[in-house]
Amino acid sequence: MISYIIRRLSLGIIVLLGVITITFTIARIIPSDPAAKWAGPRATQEQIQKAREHLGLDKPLIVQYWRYLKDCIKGDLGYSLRTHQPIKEELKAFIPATLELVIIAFIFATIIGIPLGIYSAKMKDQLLDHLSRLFSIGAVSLPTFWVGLFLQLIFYNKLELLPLGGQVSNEIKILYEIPRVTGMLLFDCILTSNWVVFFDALKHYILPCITIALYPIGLVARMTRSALLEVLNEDYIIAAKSYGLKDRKVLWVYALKNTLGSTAIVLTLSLGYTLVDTFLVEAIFSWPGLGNYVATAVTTLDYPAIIGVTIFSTACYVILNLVADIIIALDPRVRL
Amino acid sequence: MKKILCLVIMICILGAIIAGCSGGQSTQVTENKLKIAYYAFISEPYIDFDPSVEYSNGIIVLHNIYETLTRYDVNTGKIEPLLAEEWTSNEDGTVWTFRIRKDVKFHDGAELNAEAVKKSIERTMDLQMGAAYIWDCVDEIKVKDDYTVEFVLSYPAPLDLIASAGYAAFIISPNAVDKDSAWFNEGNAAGTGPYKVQQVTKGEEVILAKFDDYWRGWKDNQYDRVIIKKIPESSSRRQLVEKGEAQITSGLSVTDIKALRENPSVNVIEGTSWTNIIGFFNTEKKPLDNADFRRALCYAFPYDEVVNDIKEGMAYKSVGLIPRGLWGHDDNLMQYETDLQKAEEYLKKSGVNPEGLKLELTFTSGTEELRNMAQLYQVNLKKLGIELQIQEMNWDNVWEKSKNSKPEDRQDILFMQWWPDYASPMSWLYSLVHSEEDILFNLSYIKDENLDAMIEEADMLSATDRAEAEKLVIEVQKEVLDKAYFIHAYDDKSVWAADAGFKGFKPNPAYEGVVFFYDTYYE
Amino acid sequence: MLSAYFEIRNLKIDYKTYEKQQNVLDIERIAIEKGKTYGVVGESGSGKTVLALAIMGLLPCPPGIIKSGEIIFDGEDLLKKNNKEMAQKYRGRRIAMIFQDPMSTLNPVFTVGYQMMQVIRQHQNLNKKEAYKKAIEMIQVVKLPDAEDIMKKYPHQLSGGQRQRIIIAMALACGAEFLIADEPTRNLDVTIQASILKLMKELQKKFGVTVLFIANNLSLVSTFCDEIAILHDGKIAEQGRVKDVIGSPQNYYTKILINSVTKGESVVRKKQERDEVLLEVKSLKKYFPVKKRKSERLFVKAVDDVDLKIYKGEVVGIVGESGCGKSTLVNTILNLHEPTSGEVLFEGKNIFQLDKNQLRKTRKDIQIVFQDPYWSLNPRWLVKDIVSEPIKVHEKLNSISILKRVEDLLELVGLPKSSAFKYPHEFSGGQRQRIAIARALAVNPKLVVLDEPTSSIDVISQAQILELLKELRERLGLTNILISHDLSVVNYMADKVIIMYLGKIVEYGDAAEVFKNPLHPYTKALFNSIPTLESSDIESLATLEGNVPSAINPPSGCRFHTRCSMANERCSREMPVMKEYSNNHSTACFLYEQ
Amino acid sequence: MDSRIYNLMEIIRPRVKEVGFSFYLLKKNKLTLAAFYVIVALFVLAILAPYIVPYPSHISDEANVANKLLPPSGEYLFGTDELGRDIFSRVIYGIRISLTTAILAVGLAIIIGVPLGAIAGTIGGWVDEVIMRITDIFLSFPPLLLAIAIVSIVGSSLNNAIIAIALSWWPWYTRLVRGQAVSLKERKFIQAAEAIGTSKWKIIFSHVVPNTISPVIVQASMDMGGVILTIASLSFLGLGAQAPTPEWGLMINTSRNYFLNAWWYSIFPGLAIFITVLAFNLLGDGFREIMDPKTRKR
Repeated sequence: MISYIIRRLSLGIIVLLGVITITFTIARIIPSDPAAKWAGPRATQEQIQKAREHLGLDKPLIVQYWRYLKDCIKGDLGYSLRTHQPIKEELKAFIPATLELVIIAFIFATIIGIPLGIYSAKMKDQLLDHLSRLFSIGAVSLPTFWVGLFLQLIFYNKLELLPLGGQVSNEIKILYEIPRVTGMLLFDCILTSNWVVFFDALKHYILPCITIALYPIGLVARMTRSALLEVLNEDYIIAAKSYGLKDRKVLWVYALKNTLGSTAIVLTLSLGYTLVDTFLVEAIFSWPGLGNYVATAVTTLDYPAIIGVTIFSTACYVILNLVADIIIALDPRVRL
Repeated sequence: MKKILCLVIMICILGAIIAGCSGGQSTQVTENKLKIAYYAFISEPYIDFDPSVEYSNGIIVLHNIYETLTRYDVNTGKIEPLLAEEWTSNEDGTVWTFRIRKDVKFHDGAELNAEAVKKSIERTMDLQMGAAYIWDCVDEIKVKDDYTVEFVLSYPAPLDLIASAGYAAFIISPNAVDKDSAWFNEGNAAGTGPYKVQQVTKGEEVILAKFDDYWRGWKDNQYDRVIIKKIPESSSRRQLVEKGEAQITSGLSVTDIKALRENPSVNVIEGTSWTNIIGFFNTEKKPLDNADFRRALCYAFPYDEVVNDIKEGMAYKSVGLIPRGLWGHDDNLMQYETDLQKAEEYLKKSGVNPEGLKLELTFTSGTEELRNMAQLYQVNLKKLGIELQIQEMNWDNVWEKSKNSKPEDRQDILFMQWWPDYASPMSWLYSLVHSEEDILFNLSYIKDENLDAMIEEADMLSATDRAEAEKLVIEVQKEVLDKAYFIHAYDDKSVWAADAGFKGFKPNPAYEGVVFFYDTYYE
Repeated sequence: MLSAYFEIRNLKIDYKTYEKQQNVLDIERIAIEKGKTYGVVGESGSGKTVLALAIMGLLPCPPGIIKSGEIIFDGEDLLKKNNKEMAQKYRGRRIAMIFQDPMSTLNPVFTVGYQMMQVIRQHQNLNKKEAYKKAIEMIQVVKLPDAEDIMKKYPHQLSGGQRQRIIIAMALACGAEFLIADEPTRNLDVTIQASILKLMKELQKKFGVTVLFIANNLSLVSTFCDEIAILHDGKIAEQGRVKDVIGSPQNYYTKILINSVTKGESVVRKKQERDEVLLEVKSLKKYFPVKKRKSERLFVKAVDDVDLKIYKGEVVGIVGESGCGKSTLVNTILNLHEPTSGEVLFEGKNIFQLDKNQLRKTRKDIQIVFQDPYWSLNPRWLVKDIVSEPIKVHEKLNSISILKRVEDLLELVGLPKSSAFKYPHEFSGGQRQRIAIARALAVNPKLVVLDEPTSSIDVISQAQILELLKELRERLGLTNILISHDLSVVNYMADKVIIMYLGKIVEYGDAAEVFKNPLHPYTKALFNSIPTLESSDIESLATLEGNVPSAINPPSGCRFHTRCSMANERCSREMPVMKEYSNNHSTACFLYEQ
Repeated sequence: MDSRIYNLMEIIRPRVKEVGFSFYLLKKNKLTLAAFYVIVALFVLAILAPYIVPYPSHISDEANVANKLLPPSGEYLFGTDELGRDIFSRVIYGIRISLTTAILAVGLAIIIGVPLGAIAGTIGGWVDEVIMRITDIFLSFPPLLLAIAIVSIVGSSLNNAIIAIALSWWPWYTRLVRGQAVSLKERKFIQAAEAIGTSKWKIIFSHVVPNTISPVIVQASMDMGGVILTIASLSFLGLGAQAPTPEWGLMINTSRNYFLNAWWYSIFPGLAIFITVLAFNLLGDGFREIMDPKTRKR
């Protein structure tokens, strides 16, 4: 088991190294000159040269690569060309808000998606199954950004039930102290028992969370259903029934545990999708998160920032995969 | 185990939601005495919080925190005193003396004096970031006495104008002058302005609080707090103003503005802007090196449709290169009209065969009006048999492409907005027309010694003999129009939507996007 | 008519398929008296499993449709019970089932103990402790040692035999009185099969259980049961007491079935001198590395020091249980594996030292026919492409002459020419095996390896394929290596026999001689553990104690000594060498030293 | 030769039956069947677009700003856009764009992914190790993110978007095909071919690759939806199609500015994306069931 984890870990490291190499390559083949961008539009040749030295772009490629690698390992992702701030610091400021959205979406996917998939599989080819399939496949077929726009139109503009965007109302922000512990607002509110801010924030969270959670819920429900159907065809399920075990037990215990591995993978996968979905949705909801940051970086071609986010999300993804793999490894069928 | 955990989480969330819906009303926020002005801004409120460095959106925040020596007054069209009470210059405009206002306090308690002014400007000049180049003419800054400062220039320049610049002309507290950019970017600021920083969230929002010791004093109906917040979606900004949540916003789409005009609780405020939209021809590439061909293209541009239908009247047709409201603008200059017949004639005259001709048009992505304009232009050119390929790109990619060392690899037509760093037409002439060794903004790649000479002379004269300078500026424009170096698409208007109770705001073209919140009040 | 303890009347089951609604089961009457054993013999597709599932009420409907009939158990019609009633009152509690594949019948993600306790607690009102005790008790009943240890294990940590015992234990755990055994020994080795069958017989007597025994092997069923029914295409071809059915079969199908089991005896071998060695294997070893554990490198010793000679025109049969190394041996000869050491000489040349061209030539001379003709033919290729594949590799011919060759080959194996433009799935198993044979013969090989050529096709085709192989061998003068676990097939086809155990050859000699007079204790056990039509009851079968030891760490000395009843202390120390006992009959056993 | 012609019917009939059987399975699943019809209809619309659309010139040749942002009416079924063009015509034309880009992107991903997977699975050893590690690396980029990074850096255009998507999509096929290839190796016809002396390349491309077609088709039909959504997302970010291309994502992106006044401008392209993606996803799901050998057993 330990040796397996070590092996997976080293694979993860290899993958990360590969990711860093690819991003380095992308960064070096782009046509525009980062030094010129750093120095600003009216910079003289000397200033550009100075910027080039500052950014280490005057060194041979190998040296640059080595430096880049070392920096990445230290968690130093370089400087934003736009703001001249360390990307690491900027990410630190933006990640929590996005992370919170992703976590909430993940929880929704787990508590809604999985049961939905299970019932759908249980009722295969019955009305409930058709409805749930239509819902889950529909959920993964909707353009997220579009859903966000329409939710705003309905709940803010027409019904005036929920706020348009942001995390807290302005009044609240000025009158009350906004707790900052982890940077994840709802969580911080709970930690500091700041309920006024909590309930105000909660209203702001509803629309973005629904928009973002839709995809993972659908994906998880769909995958759980098909994984479960596969398992339900196995001999040991028929055998379990032949021993007179109750159908409920067979479904929820015997079959479900066998789908754990694939469900874990789907959940990880859905996290990756969710993260990227926030890139499309955060701007719509004025969410102070990573997605908003990327959107700006993309429009201003702040490529170190784009790459910084890429490396960060990839690292998350690799770690999550590792976790999923370890969960799967708990499956006794995987011989270690 | 897992089931129990799920259950607990679910109950927590459900409970929270129920409590949240009911709790929202019960914990009604106690009637606050603070009056808040909420400015929903299209983009990040600032990029670099260092006033010597920032060369972008940041002025909308910084002009409320810091002040400059002088300020361009939109009502009089003149430079008015601010931190400088009065100023003089010698005859050839190379030595400028400013008398600094007394009893002005910085947010950190320091007093404003000549030394503070000298250090602030020198800091900006030393850093050489952002718009620091505007001080290039300054040779030396001398402190004459506590409240008098003298600028010695290496060549004549309108320093009163320069001191009113939107960027890079802020006066910083002596305690902060020695700090590096990082200190500012942690959210620190120390100016003399009416508001000080309460809280900043990088990339998102800035909250400003009234500075009680502000030298101009306070009235009751002014705003206590200012929130400037990034709201990228036009529809979101519009909804915020409609619902009375935000006090003011700008950059709305024309349809949103049109709808808001109908709304009695919203004021649509229009003002002049010194921004105009210009199309650049790649004159170093065939067939665009042919002036007749360029004239044909100019005649094919849908000027009226753009102003009337795309901008819905929220723009003027350009006349010449310099936008109205700025000296050097002349309404009597010739301007191209949409006239496909003439275009056809010039096309024939140029001898260029339009068959199979593909022209590439680039502009910065995300600009709705430019995109629509480009599409209309595309339709018109198609009638001439020319295929226009529209390429929306990042500004950096647009720019990179335009600076390509091989003219054939550059775009054919490039659309760009241009606005001055301070109130002077020289910004257009020097940047866009004057020949450049390394291409920067002369994106029609004009190389004309005659024009260069005229521009240089006009610049010299601008500090001393405005009338003569203006004549030269008009001359240059005539030549540019005749050669059809540019498509003069339109001069923008500055259009704002504000809550009906938000008063005292007037857009100032010298400070694009800035709301001087001190001037505003609620009713 | 008085109804028996268990009785099926007029059961008609249809399956709805794309083309039509098809009748898959049509049974007029099966009646079983309490405590008796009733056998149903049928090949795959004859409706056996449908029958079993229908009784349990687990037949998936759709596509299954129970059109009519009654299944009466102890006076009640099971078909009239709903699912809940079946689950609560019958399944597991009164009727239990043993499935064919012990590998997939246990849930892989739960321990054996957990699964047993689930079943026990479902039906008996026991607390955890009592259920645990009961489970331990049941494991002891099925004669597994270390019950507590086994409770903690996951299914994949047990051998096939152990798993089947656990399944039997689970079936009996709640005192089921009627047991349906659906090919309970299908994937087990013959020696283990015998011990499972003995266990079942013993438990049947001990618990007084009535058994419905379903299998495809006539000899097995006839040995185990009191009465049998022969199921063919969903209908009962013949039924009655074992002796009556076997002694005087009435039905055509039954006759073929009986014939196929007894064919071995009737063959008369032509004795002829063969002196030209075609293939010689010299001290061949093939070890497969397994995962390193604690820096020690481990190997599966699949083939360990094997010598053999094959003369031109001979048919050599290789016999042994699964894992004995026979497939690895053949694959190494085919040059699909690199040997760990030793050499294989084909026509005097070591095939592992050949250059590319020579290797191609040898590959042309050695061809193989695989066990399962479904898996060995590329389903996306036309028959003509499959058959001509070796021709294209080895000879440069234009497409027309290739097609001509293919057609000739197809006729040679008894298929119509038009088969060339069909896909494999359009053929039956027997026909597919003919295609495989045609492919093997396409480039006129000198040696053809037959890897269980008849084990996965139906009985009627089996006989025809064997006939074809025999005929081809006469006509083309082929040399064959025949791998089979079916002794009667080996007996029918082979001139010489090799018996392998755990990577080693234990006995070798002329087929007639070996079959008549097996020497090695393993050979004896192997031969005697297989039920035949003559074997009167299950008790007479020989069984081997224990499991086949792991090939990673084989026993010292004689590899068989851990399971050999005649073993003495020397056997565990020394490795016996191959000695010729009589003319052309050698064995490696100390018993025959003197 | 004669005999072959004579037996033609005998050869054709089973194939017809096979297709019929597939259709029979399709029919059993109503949702899948509906999705199938929708997709057929989409393809028909895409092909016939220039002939059935009321204003073909509104795609790129004409603009009539005076008619801008008109609500749906008999004249303009889905209303008009900001340049007075018929949204209905543009949405219908958008099918062409979406289908072709999706087919190109998925096709490219298959062309890269399938051979690599077949090679990795068949040859094994260090080749497998290297290919799969590279695959892992590409798989660990969240799907849209790599495309965003590539397009934002090399410049936005539909072609770049297609390439970027293919670059982030191929590893799925490599993984899938490798798994198939590994299990195919168990099937004896590969061993048989090896024993015959068939070369590795021949084995990979004539034995392994053809046998992975069904799972690849299933995967591809499911990916079509995902790719259409991704292209739309890229266009929404301004990283995909260029005006005046009637690409749905671009249309929604543009419509954001008119969102509160002209709901029809956003809703129809959005619905078009939804319906198309939904149809492909349903079909993919259905295909998976149909192609599953378990279901295929008669």
